[in-house]
Amino acid sequence: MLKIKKSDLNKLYAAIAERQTLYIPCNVSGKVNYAVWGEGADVDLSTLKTVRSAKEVFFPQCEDIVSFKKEGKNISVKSDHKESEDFVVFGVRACDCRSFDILDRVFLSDPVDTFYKTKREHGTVITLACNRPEESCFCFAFGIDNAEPEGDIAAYFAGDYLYWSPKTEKGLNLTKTLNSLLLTATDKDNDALEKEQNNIRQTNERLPFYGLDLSVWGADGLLEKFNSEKWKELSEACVGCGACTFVCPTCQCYDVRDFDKGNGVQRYRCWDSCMYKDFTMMAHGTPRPTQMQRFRQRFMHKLVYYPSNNEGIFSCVGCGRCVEKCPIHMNIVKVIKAFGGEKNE
Amino acid sequence: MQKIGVFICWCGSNIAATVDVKKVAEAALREPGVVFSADYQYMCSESGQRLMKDTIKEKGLTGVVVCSCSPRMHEATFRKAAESCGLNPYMVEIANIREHCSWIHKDIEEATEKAVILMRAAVAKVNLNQSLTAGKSDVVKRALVIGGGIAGIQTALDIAEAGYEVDIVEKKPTIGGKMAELDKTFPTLDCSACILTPKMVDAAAHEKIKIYAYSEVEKVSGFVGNFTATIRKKARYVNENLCTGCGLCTEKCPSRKAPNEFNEGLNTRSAIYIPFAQAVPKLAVIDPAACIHFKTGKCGLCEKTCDAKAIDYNQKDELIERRYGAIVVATGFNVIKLDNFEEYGYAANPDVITSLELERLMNAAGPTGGTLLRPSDKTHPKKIVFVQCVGSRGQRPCDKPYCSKICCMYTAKHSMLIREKYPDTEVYVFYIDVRTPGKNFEEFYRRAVEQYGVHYIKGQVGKVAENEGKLRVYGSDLLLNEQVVIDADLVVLAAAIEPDESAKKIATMLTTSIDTNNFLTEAHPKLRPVESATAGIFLSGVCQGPKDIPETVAQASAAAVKVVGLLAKDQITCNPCVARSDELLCNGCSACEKVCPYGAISYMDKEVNDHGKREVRRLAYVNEAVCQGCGACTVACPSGAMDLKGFTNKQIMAEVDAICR
Amino acid sequence: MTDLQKQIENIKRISGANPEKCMRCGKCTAACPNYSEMEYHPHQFVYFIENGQLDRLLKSDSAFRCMTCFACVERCPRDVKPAKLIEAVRLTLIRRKDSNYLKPDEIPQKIDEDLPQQAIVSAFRKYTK
Amino acid sequence: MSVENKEFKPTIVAFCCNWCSYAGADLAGSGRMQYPADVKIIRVPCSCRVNPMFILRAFQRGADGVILCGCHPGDCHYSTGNYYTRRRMTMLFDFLDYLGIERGRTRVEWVSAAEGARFASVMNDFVKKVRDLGPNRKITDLRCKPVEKEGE
Amino acid sequence: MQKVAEIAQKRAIQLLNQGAVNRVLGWKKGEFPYDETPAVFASADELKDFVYDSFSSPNLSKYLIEESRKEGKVLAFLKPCDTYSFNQLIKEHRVNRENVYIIGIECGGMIDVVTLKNRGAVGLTGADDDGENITAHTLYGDVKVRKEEVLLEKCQACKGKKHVIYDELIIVNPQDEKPRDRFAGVEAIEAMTPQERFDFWRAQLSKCIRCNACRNICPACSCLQCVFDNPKSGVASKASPDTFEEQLYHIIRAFHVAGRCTDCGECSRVCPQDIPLHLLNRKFIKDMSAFYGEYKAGEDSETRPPLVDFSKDDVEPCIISDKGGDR
Repeated sequence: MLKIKKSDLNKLYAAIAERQTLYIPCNVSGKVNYAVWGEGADVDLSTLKTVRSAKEVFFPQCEDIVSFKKEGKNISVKSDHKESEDFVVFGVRACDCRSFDILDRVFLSDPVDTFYKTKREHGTVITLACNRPEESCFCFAFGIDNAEPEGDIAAYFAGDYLYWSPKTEKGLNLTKTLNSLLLTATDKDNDALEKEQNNIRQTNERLPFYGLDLSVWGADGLLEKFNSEKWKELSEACVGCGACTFVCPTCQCYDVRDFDKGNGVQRYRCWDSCMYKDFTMMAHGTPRPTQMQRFRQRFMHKLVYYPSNNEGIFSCVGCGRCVEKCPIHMNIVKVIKAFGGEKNE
Repeated sequence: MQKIGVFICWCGSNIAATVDVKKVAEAALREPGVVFSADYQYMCSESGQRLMKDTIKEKGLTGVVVCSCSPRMHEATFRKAAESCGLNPYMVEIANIREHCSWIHKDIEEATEKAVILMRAAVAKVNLNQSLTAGKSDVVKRALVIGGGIAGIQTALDIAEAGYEVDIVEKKPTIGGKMAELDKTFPTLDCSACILTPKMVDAAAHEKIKIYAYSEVEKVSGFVGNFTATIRKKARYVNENLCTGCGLCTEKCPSRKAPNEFNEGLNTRSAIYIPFAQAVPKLAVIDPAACIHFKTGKCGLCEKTCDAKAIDYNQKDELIERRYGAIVVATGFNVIKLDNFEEYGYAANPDVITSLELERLMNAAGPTGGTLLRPSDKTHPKKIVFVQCVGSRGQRPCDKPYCSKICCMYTAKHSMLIREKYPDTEVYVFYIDVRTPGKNFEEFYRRAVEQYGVHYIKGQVGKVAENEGKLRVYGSDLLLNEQVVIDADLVVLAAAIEPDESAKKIATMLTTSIDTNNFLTEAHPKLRPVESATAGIFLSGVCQGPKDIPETVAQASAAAVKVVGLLAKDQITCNPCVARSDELLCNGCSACEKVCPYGAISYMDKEVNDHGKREVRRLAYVNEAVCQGCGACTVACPSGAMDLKGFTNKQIMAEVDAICR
Repeated sequence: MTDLQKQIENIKRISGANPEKCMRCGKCTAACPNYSEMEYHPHQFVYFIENGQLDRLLKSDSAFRCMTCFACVERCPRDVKPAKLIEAVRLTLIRRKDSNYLKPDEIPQKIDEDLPQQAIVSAFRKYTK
Repeated sequence: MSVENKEFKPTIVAFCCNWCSYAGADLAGSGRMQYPADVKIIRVPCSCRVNPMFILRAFQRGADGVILCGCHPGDCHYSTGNYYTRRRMTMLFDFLDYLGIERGRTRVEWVSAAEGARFASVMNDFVKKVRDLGPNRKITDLRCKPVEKEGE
Repeated sequence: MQKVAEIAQKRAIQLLNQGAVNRVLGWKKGEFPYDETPAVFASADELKDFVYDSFSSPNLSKYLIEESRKEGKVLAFLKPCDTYSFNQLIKEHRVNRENVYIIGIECGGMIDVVTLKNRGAVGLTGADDDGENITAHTLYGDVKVRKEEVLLEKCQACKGKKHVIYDELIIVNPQDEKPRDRFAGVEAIEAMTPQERFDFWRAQLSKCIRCNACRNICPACSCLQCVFDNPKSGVASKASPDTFEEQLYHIIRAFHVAGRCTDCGECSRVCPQDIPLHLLNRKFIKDMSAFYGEYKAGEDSETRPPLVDFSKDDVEPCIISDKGGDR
């Protein structure tokens, strides 16, 4: 276990950024999102939830795939795939970190998404324990420990220090380059850290969603849930925007679109939302013409389809962003509960 | 994918001297969709057109771009040529490389570069062009003439003579209009009634003409070739089928105090009346505002008198709906109100009269039986002052900015007639300019001066004041540079004329436009003077602008010819570049309807199939026969449902893209 | 621009009137109650200013004969405002400061019994500032 | 900047209504009245056909200035079209200004079919103003400017 | 507020039982004080979850497009500013007025959760509103703030407490109806230099994640298919791959709702990135009133919106280009 004084953190960022691009939550124009660190950046690690999740560093909202150029009667094709350079993403919360596993299962299984893969390979994830969980958090429902996050390096705030614990090869390699800044933690430090972690876990127990129970969800009862009458009522107020999907760390749907430059085409992919009317639009129209069907798709996918294809793992990490950002406050927790997903105590 | 041929015209040296046409032709081949390009000396020539036609056939072209002069010049030529060999004419676009390029640039390189870009934009547009077919709509073979003055009567007669039905709607109880009030007409001095009343009788007798007198057009809907008008036939309280026009009732009527409109209020008439002896239709009409029966429920003398039993106190307004292929507006004019011209003392002094009132005072059928007597004391006036341009050519709020056109001539006529009939009368005319552009007009005016000794004074009257039973007229004589004072017995004002107040209402009803003076606007001041901007609506007479009788009759006949030309067709071809609403995108919000200047957009509830979802929606519907293709609706439409054929959003954006590329 | 032109421009500016609008109807002169006292009449003021013959007006005392009754302004169908032009000519003369203009105390002697009250009052108003 | 400005050839899109301004441009041509070749005219039936989208599109694709020409108010061939144009464009232009986009890049001018000389002088003036402003960077799509993209 | 909610609930049950209405559109209780969801209640039993308090911010008007086309009558609770949206929808023929029974409901201002949290209420689990102050209960203790300070932007710029359309009213505490100044924010931006304005909007708009929440919540954006979703429109796009797209989307959206936007403030409320979108719409509102005469969209259901109207002596667009100052 290593440590660094909070007041020295800027030096740490600078040291990382000297070698690699560093993505870190920054306050830009009043909102905290992942941004590339630079001198004078307004780093904000106290805000628990960035608006957009950390997935954007591996799976950006827009990404050029290929371009076509037309000259005379010839068309030339150019791939826009580039091998990524090494980079670091700092301050990833436990939930967001788990979301990478969920994305990996989609993008790294056959056929492999090379755009995603290169970024995963070159990215080092530094996670951060959540000292002050909030009312919308329910990561514990998915077995995530927000006091002991995963990642290449796990970091924790306690007292005046940031504690630093490399967990993987990548983490160790990065740590090596920062040796001059990092001190070794003492037993006293370990005690303080443990105390802080216990604090976090105790806070969790006081959270409103602590009783959330997903045992009724998963691969079983697919048709029964699909045909349930409850979807109508749940989806009634949904306005069909993509706020929930775009702040979600696990949503991985994208659309491939062409930008017509007049004498050529830039093909790019961009996040899509299953809540949109034109999601998976085909020549004959959309397979899910009503908002209820689209709404159901989103939650069935997270809580039923994905687990049934992935050993029961849910495609939700309980970050609670959608709980806070939905314009009409319909959210996955309400869906879970509507089907009996609450422990009766 | 289109197969586009690009033809670059040299226009002799007009284009070729400044634009490297070969280079443009080469560049064209690099554009998407282009399969052929050529340059030619004169594309518009017979052989140039042949080149285009042959290539269309040989290469199976689906689109053509001609880089040449302005489309305003030869677009129609090239489209016709394309059509003649089976290509839809709307698959042809013009790149204007003459007026917009070769003629304004000197540098060959620069001009060529620009020509390439203009060509590229045209190609980009043609790539998205679609064949357009003009819609057709049936023509109802009947015309409506609004207004039964000389203009309306002449138009109706001409249309009827050509064999088409025509209805005249006149708001007064008789047709005839202002001309019926006139005594003599210039420059021939023939009797107005003698030339007008036979026409009125002709109109009434014509089997193709139906006269709705004492009626008003209440509502008009529809479009060229297919209008529907609602006509309100006001209650006469006299059964028109029974009334013989004998006039006995009018003699017996005890209420005799209503001002006589026909005599400009210079005398009175009975409550039941026939406007004048030669009225058409010659039927009595009850003025309920003056009738004792309507006011008190008593009297009923007319009913008792009428042997034909034509009186019907319970008659109600009747609404008649009729369909028409064309509408002619002939609503005529009125003399302006002179209440605001206190310098002339019109309101204060009965011996200050308008020229129209003078017409009645000199008319044998007028209140004085044709003897000129001044209104106040019924004596012969010995000194008469005419004042020109009263309310015309001015810029005060009470003035009209235009020249009323007819005053100079009728004043010459009046002064001449007075001098002839009463040689002991002195006549003075204050004028600013004497305007006599017309056949025999100047000669006529000179006769007044030379033969009849009328005193023309170049100057204007500043004040008319009563002075010991006379009218003291203060005027200026600019040629003498003196102020002149004349003690006159009668002052006659040549008051300005203005469009009848109904013109504004009717213009709105017909969605045609009026100018700031409420004259109806013609479609083009030179080339389409008798048509309004709205298809199927024509203009006749003074409603379009001040006119004398011969001009009015000429325009009336011209309007009739236009109407006949329209009615002669069984169907009319519409402009294919019209707006179209995409049913699946239309929200039914009415924004487009609100901005349409032609009322071409209406809404209907219709069932649509939106990708399997069936529902009834409120949808915009464009009447292609009415739409003129301006595109105002396309921008008002937020959902992009409304688009303009021939100038679609995507076509214009493709042009933009090509230019900016 | 010559001196005269400048003066004319200035007169147009002061008066806010536009002599070009005149259509030469003479109604101003016809309406003028003090016509007989003036060498040049309202329509001539308009015409001379438009024609560049301002010097003729400046040499005359007509500008001071105008009683500013505004009958001409009121009557003018073209909104030329002759009295305003006359007023501006008068101002031009006054501003020359060579004392060739009518003095206020001379006015009572020149007043005609038949002059309209309105004209006297407005002249009085004008010269007792 | 000054060096750049000398060589800077702006791209200018002019939307002209068919009945007045396009004819005015034709007349300018017939009169051989010079104006810069930077101006490219797109013919539309009426100025009211011009959707704000087209104007933004032009900027996106790299236009440095967009000018919209129509009949004088009151003279519209379709009687009222340009009145709507006037409102729409006043609104749009003030909005672009509000977003910090240079106001000199947009303009509406009323040019009648008889005003060939005016058409030319309007274009000369507009091109000059746009040249002074330099290339459009604030409201353009970098994807449409490959050279600049690589340069940056 | 508590009392208003009770009366509303009672009245809704009454109307349902009488058969005067078939459904009730209102707000439904959530997990926290702030996560109320618009909901349609079909029975007295369902109405026990009805809630109305200072977190009932969603504007229910837009739901009436769908609801009023269904069979039977729907009772809708509309706050004063929501009634403007409803009127505007009537003007655009988007709702069937006969099928809606409107109860205008008193509004004491709605709370902005984001501001409340920024004021220290992190981990918010409950809140009490005494009209003056809000006491927020959080995982980490209570926070007390003045209500005025944590109101939603739309309430800080309240249009007034007058309902412009309703069938009946529920008002317990009548309040002063003076509209507040709405244009200070716009004026502040207008006062900046062009470069400052550009930088301001660049910074704000580049936060946009194109989630379309602003558009989909907007009662004026009621198009069946938005031009940005329509592949045939030529401008469709799902994301903003370039800064231009961010500008385009927000310019066109603001232009499309210009003259129709009632300034209900929902766009700014729902923006996950807190972009002050109301400043775009209000610029149009301000300009239109300045150039074409005072106009409030939704004040009635007949007046023509300024952009589908004209007057012959309207200002010329050159008043913008000739404004002077820094280009």
